[in-house]
Amino acid sequence: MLLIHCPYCDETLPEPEFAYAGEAHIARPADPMALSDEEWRDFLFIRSNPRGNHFERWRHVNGCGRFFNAVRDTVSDKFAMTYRAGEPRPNLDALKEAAE
Amino acid sequence: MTAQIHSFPRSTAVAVTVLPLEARFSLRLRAASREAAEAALGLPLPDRIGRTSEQGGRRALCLGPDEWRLDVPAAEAAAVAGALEGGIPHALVEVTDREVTFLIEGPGSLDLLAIGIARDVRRLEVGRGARTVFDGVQAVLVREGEERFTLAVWRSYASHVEELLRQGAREIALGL
Amino acid sequence: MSQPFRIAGHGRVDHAQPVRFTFDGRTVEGRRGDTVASALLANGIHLMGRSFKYHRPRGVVSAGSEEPNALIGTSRGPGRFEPNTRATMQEVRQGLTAESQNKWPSLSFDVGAINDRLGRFIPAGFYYKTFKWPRSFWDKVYEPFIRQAAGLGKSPTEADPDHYASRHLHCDVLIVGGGPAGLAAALAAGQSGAETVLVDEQAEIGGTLLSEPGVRIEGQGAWDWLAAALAELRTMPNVRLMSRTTAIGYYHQNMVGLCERLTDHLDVLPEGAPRERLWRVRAGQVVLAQGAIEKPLVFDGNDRPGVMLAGAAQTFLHRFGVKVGNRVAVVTSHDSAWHGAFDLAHAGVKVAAIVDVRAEVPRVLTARAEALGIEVLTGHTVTGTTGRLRVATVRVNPVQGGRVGAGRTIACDALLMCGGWTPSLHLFSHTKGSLAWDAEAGAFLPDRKTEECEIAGAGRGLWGVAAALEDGARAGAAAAKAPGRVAGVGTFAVEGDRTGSGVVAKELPTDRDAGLAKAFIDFQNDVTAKDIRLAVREGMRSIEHVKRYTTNGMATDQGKLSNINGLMIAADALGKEAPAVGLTTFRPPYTPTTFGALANLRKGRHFEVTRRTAIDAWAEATGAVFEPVSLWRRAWYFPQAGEDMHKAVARECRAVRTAVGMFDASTLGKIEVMGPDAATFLERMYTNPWAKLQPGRCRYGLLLGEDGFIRDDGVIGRLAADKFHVTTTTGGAARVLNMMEDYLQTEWPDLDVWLTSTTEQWAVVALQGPNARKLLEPLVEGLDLSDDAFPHMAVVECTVAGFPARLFRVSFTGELGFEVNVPARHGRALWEALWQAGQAHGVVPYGTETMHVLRAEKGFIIVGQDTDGTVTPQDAGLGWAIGKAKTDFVGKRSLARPDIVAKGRKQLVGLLTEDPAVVLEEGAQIVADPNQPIPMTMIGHVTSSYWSEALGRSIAMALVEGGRDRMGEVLHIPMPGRTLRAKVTVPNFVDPDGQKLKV
Amino acid sequence: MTHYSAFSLLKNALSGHKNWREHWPDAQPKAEYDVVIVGAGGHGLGAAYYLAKEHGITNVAVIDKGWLGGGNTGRNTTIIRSNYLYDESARLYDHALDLWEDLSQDLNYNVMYSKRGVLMLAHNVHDVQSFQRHIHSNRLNGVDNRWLSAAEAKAFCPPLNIAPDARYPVVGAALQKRAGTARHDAVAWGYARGAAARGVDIIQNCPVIAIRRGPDGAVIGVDTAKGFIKAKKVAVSAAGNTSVVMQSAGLRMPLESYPLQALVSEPIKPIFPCVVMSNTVHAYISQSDKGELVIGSGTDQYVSYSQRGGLPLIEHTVAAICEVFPIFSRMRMLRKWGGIVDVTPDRSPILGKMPVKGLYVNCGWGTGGFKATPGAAHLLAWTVARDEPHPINAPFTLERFTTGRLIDEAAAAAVAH
Repeated sequence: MLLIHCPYCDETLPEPEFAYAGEAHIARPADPMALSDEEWRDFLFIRSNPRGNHFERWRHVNGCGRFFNAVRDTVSDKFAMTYRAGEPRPNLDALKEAAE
Repeated sequence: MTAQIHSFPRSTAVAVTVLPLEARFSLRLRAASREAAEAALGLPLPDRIGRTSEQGGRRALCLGPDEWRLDVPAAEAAAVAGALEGGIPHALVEVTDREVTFLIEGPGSLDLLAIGIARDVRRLEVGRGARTVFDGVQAVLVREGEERFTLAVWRSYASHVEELLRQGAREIALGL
Repeated sequence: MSQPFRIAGHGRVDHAQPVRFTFDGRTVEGRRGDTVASALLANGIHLMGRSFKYHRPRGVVSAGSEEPNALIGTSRGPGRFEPNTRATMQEVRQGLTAESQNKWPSLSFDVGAINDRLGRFIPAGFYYKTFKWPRSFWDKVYEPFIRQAAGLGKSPTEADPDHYASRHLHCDVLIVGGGPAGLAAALAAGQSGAETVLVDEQAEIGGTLLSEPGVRIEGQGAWDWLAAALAELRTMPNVRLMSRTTAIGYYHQNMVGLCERLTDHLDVLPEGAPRERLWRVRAGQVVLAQGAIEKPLVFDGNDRPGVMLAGAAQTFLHRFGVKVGNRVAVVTSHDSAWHGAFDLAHAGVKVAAIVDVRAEVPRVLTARAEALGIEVLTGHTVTGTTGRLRVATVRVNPVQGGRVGAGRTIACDALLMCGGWTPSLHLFSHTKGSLAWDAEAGAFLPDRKTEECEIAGAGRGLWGVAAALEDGARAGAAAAKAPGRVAGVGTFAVEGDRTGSGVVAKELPTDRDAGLAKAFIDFQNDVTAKDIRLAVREGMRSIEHVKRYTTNGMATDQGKLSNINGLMIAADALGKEAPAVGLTTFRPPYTPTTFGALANLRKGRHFEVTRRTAIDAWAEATGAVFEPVSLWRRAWYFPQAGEDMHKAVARECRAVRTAVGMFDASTLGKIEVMGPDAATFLERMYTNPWAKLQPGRCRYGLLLGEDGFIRDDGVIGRLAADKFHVTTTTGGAARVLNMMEDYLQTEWPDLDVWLTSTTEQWAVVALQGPNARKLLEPLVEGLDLSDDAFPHMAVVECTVAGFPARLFRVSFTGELGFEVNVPARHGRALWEALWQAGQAHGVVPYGTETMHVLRAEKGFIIVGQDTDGTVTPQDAGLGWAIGKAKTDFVGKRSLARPDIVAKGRKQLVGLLTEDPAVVLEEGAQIVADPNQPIPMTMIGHVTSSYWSEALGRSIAMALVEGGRDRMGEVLHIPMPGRTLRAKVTVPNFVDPDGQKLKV
Repeated sequence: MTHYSAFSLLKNALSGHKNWREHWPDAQPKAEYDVVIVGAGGHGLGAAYYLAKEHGITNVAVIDKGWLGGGNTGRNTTIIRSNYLYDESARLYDHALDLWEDLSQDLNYNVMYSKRGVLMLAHNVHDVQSFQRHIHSNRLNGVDNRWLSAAEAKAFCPPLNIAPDARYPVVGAALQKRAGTARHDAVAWGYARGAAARGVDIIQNCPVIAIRRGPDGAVIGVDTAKGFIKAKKVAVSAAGNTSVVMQSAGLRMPLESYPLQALVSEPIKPIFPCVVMSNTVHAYISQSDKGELVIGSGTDQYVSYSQRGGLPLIEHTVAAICEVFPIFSRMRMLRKWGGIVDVTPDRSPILGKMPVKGLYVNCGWGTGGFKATPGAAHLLAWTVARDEPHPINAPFTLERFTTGRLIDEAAAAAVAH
C-alpha cells in the first residue's frame, strides 16, 4: 500500500484513496481526424513503460476527486514528486540538483 | 433527534446512531465565483480542502478545489436550491437522499473507524472533514469533536457499513 | 499426573495451574504458560512428528516459530481444526486436542517410513528423471501416486465458524521484537514522547531475557528488570505493547502487516470474539529487533528425536522449567551452547560431554566445564547417532589436520547442537534491502536500506544482552528523532552477560562414506547435504536453482534453519565463497499466516457489499427471485404460486404488452451534468448531437471508448439549458463518471461544467405498457400527459403521488412508457402508490428478465451482452446515433481505422429459428457450412435469445460476419447432437414501425 | 546428454549418485551467433531448443540477466489451459497443449504435466453467457471444454462451496479436462538441458544492455554486460522487461508491465483434485504435488518492476478463496511472491517479426505465458528460422494495433481489469 501526496489536498494519504490512471503527458490530439493511423496508434496504445522514473497519472478518487500527475520510480515504487494536472512535465535533473 | 440503532451492543466505548435527513447539496464552482456564491448563500465557503464553515444553521465542507458539501435545515432546502440562479457558473445538486450519515461517538470511536479507514484519523482536526474510504466504500468523514464523528456513505452501501460498524463495536466492547 | 522432566519451581510457567490436553488421544498435563512442545517434553515425549519425504521420526528442534518438525493438528471442536500448528508456538489450553501428522497407522510405527529405506533411489530431483515410461502410466499411475504422497497435515473439512478482525494503526515508531534490543528501543522511543508500538510474536514479551535469568541488568535480575521495563512502558500513554503478534510482512513506505492471535490460547472462547486480527501499521520509523535464529549442525543422524538446538534446550529449561533429557550431550561450533550446557548441569541434568568442532575454545569455557565435571572434546566431530524413536547414543571422533580419527560412542537421551546464529533479517529482506556477508560474524548483515528503518541487536550481528540493550536504545532514539522530541540514549550496566563467538561449519567431517550419511539441512523437507552436492553436480549453480531442485528452504519454516547451512555447502561444492553464491530471497509472511486473518472482515456476505434499492424490500416481501448485477441485487422475476421462471416471465411479458408493468430501475447510473458548457461537454463525450436538444426533451446517448468500441449507453434528458440528467447502465455508472471526469479535468479543463453522481439520490420506477398513462395520470398534478403535450422522449420536473419527481417518457420495451424519479427516501412509497393505483389497470411488477425479453423483442442492445468490447456503433446497427456533422467525439478517429471500416465485420442481426419452439443458447456459435470438419469456420454467435410471449415463438440477436448483407439467409448453429437452422432478420421483432409509442 | 530413466536412476543410486552429469554447461559468449535469444525463460529456452531440433539452427545463444527460469517461468501458478474465446487464441493455446502432452518424453525430462482439469466458475447470468460462448466456440474448434452444473462442479471439486446463499453463489462451471498444471522449473530446466545438448549456449547473469542495429537498420547483435555479441537475428522473449529491451532498438511497444502476485499455503494432504478459477471473484487455485495450495492473485493497479506487491491485494485474494472454499479459512499462507507481467491493450500476445530486419519479439502474454510455453517457443523458433510467421501466430502481429484488428481476450483473461 503506497503513500501518495495529493497536490490538491496537500496531504500524504494511503493508496486506497487513489486510483492509478496510466501514463501522463499523453495529451489527446486537438484534431484526431488529421492523424495518420500510426500516429493515432501511438496516442492510443504506445506506452513508455520505463524501468525507472515514470510520469503517470493518479486520481484522488476517494478524496478531492482530482486527477494529478506523479513521477514514480517503477523499480522502487518511490514517488519523486506529484503535481497538478496541466502543469508541465518537470525536469527531473533540475529536481535532483535542487535536492542536492 | 437521533435514533439509537438497537442492534448495536450497549457499550460505553462507542455508540453509533443514524442521523435524520436534513438537506444536503453538492456545490461546484470555480474559485472566481466563490465570493459571489458566498454572498448569495449567506455562508462562507472555505477555500482549503477539509475545512468547514458554519453560519445561521448552514454548513459548508470543502471536499475538492471546486467542491463543497452544503448541509442546511430541511426547511431551507428550496431557498438554497434557488439561491444561485443566474450569473454564477456553477452546479448545485441536491444529494440529501443519496447518503446515510452515521454519528459515531465515544472513546472507542477512533478504534472503530480504524477497522475500515486507512488514513490516520487521529490527525483529522476537530471541525474538519474529508472524503475517504471505509473498507472499500467511499465515505465523507467529519470530526465533530474529539470523540465524535459523522460518516456519510451512499445509501445502498449503508447496511454493509452498518454491519461492519456493529461487528467492530462488539469487538471493542469485548476489549480484545 | 507426573511430569518427570519438569523441574519444580523452575521457569515462568504457573506450577499451581495444571492444564490438560490430549496428544494423539492421550491425556497430557502441562502448566499454564506451557506450549504444547514444552508440556510434551515435560512428560518425556520427544517424538512429535514425521518428516515429509522419508517419514522419519522427528522430535522438536527449536523452541520458537522457526520449528520445522513438531507440527501438529490442533482442534477445539467442530469446524475449529487447523493443521501444521507449531507445537512450540501453540500455548496449552484446557481441552486442546492435538494430533501428530504425516503418519499411518501411528506416529511410532509409520508405513511411509519405507521411503527412508529407499532414500538412495529417490535423491533430490529424482522425479524429473523418471515416471516418463510407459507413456500412459504417467496420467493413470505415477502422477496420482506422487500426488497422494503430498502434504503434511490434513486440511480442515468444515467451514470456519470463527470470524476475524482488522485494524489500521499509525505510529511514529514500530518496534518488531520484544527482546532486550526491542525493549531498550521502546524505552528510548517511548520516553521521547513518540507514538511507539512494540510487537512480539511470543505470548510473553522479553525474548532472550526469558531464557537468560542469570544476567543482571542495572543491578537487577533479568526477569526483574524485564518486569520493571514492561511496567514502565505500560505507564506511557504513547506506547502500545502487543504480544502474540507477528509482524508478517514489511511493505511499501513503512507499512507493516501484523497478525495478532486473540483467542487460540484461551480455554473458553468469549462470545463473539474474533480469533485473530490483521493490523496494517503505518510507521514513521521501523526498528527491526528480531534477534537471531540458531543454526543446526549438519551430521549423519542429526534429525533423531532428542537432537535439538542448544538454545532451545536452554529456553525449555528457563522459561518452562523443563529439562529436555536426563543425560545430554552437546555438539557445537559456537560458544553459546556451552552456556546452555552449564545451565542444564546446574539444574541437575547430567551433561555427558561437550563436543566442539573447534580446536581452540576459550579457556574460560573449558575450565567451567571441567569444574562441572563435563567431559570436553574440542577438535571433534560427530559422525552418527543411534536410537529409533529417540536418540540413544552419539558417535564422536577427533579431527586432526583434516583427518578424522577413530570414533567412540557416548550414550545420551538428548543431543544439543549449535552451529552458530543467523541474524533474523526476513522483514528487512521484504523491503528489498540488501545484505552483505560479514566474514567475522559468519553471517549476512544488513547493508543498503530502502525504507525508513533501523536494525538493532543480533540482527546486526551484535551478541549479548549488553550489546543488544545498547544498540536497541540507540536505534529507538534514532527512530524517535523528530522535531520537538528528545530521545536520550540509555546506558545499561550488565553483569553475567554471555557473549561468544563461533565458526561457520558446513557438514561435519566424517570417517564414514559421506554418500551414505543422512545429514539433514532442511529437516521437514528431508534435504540432506548430499542432495545439495548432487544438485551442484547436476549443474545447478545458482542458489535459487539449488533451492528449487532440492526443495531446501521451502518447508514451512521457509529456510529459517536451513538456508545458511545449504548455502555454505553449495558454496563449498561450487568452490566459491558464500557471498559469491548469494542468498535466496525471503518473502512474506514471516511465519505462516491464517487465511481468515488475511481475509478479515471480508467473510460471508461481507465478502463484498450487496447494494439494494429503496424498493428491494418490497420485492423481497413479494417473493421476487434476485440476480446480481454488478454490486447490486436486482429483482429477476416475481414468480407466483406454482410458477417457474419461464411461466413467470411469460406472464410478466404479457402483462406489459397488454396492460402495464412496474419495474424498479433505480440501479441505473445517473449523473447530473450541469453548467454553461454542459451541452458542449456531452457533444464531445457522446456520439450523438446535443446542442440542439431542447430542454424538456430526451435522447438516447451512445458512449464509445477512444478505441471506437461501445462502452455505455443510456437516455439523457435536458432539464434546462445548462442541466442534463444523464443515465448510464447499472454496471457502468462508476466507470462512466470516472471517464467523464478524466476528459473534463485533463483534456477540457476550460469547460464550465460539473458532474455529480445522483444514482442514489433518485429511486426510479418504470411504468411500461398500454395502460401506463391511465395509471399515472391521476397521480400527476397539473400536467397534461397526452401524447401531444408530453410526447415520447419528453422529460419534466413535476409532482407524482405527492413527491417531487423527474418524469421521463421513455420506453425500453416498445410500449408506452414512463420513468418516475423521486428522492430515494420516497421510492418505496411511490412504488406502493403506483401499485395501488395500478390494481385497476392490471399492473404487474416485473424483473430484469422480462425487461431483457421485451427489449430484445425491439432489438435494443444490452451493453456487455450484445456487445463485448469489440463492437462499434456500425457493428451494432447504431450508426444512426452518430452525429454526422460532428468533427470529433471520443472514439471517432478509431472508427476510421482500416480494419474497422473493412468489409465482413460482425454485425448485429436478428435470428429466427426454423423451429419456432427452439430457443437458441446464448453464446451458441454460428456457421455458414454445417458440414465442414472441425475446426469449423465460425461466422458469429448468439448474443441474446428468449422465448417471445408476444410472438409465440423464439427470437434471438446475433453478431454475424457481414450480417446485414445476409438478410433472409439461413445459417446453422451446430449444437451437440444436432444442428439448428435459423434465418437472418432485422433485429426488431415486435411493432417494427413503433406504432405503440405514438399513443 | 545422459538419458534419464528409472534404470539410470537405479544405476546411479548404486554408485552414490556421483556420476550424474550437469544439466547444462555454464557457457561464455562466443563472438558471433546466428541467433541470439534475449531471455532464458521457458519461452526463450524452448525457442532455442526447437531452433536446434526442428530447424537445424544450433549456433544459438540464450542470454539472461539473471539465472535461467528466474523470471515468470519460476513465479507463476503453473496453470495450463486452452479454452480461450477467440479462434486465434484457442488455436494458439491449443497448439501449446498439444506440445505439453508429450513434452516429458520429447525432452526426456519429466515436466509433470498433470491433466487434472481446470474448472472456471460461473457466478451470475453474465458469466454463464460468456462461458457458453467459450464452450460452443471451443467445441467447434476441437478444443475440450464443457459445461457443468453447480452440483457436477462440486462432484468434480469437493471442497467447492455451492450454497445458493453465498455472496457469489456458484451457478455452474466450464470444465476443460485436458487442462491442468505442470512443474514450472522443470520446463525451463528440461528445455535448457535439451537445447544445451544440441549445442545452444546458455549464458546466465549477463544483462543485455542494448540491441545494436547496423547502418541499414538491420539488427547486427547485442551489447551485453560481457561485451558485444554479433548476431544475424535477435529474438526478444523477455516478458516484463520487453519494453526496456525493445526501446534500445528504437522500438516503442504497446506494453505495460504490472506486478502480479501469487501465494501458497502450508502443505496439506491431497484435498484439491483440480484447478479452479473464478474470474468474477478473482480466485485461482490448485494444489501442488507437495501439498501446498497454489493461489493466484491479481496485479497491483500501477505499472511497476519492483516485484514487491501490496498486502491489500493478498487480502482480497485470500478472501476470495475463502468465499469459494470456506473450509480453507483456518489454513495458513506460507509464502507469497511477485512477478512482472507485460500486458498489451487487448490482453493478447505479440509474437512475430518486427519492423526492424532480423528482430523478432515474443511478449505481451500477461498472465497467460506459462501455459503457452511450448507453443510460443515452437512458433517463435519457426518465425525466426523462416523469417515469416507460422499461420497460428500470424494474427498476433504488432500491426494489429494500427489497423484495429484486436484479439480482445480481456473478458477471458484471468486478470483483474
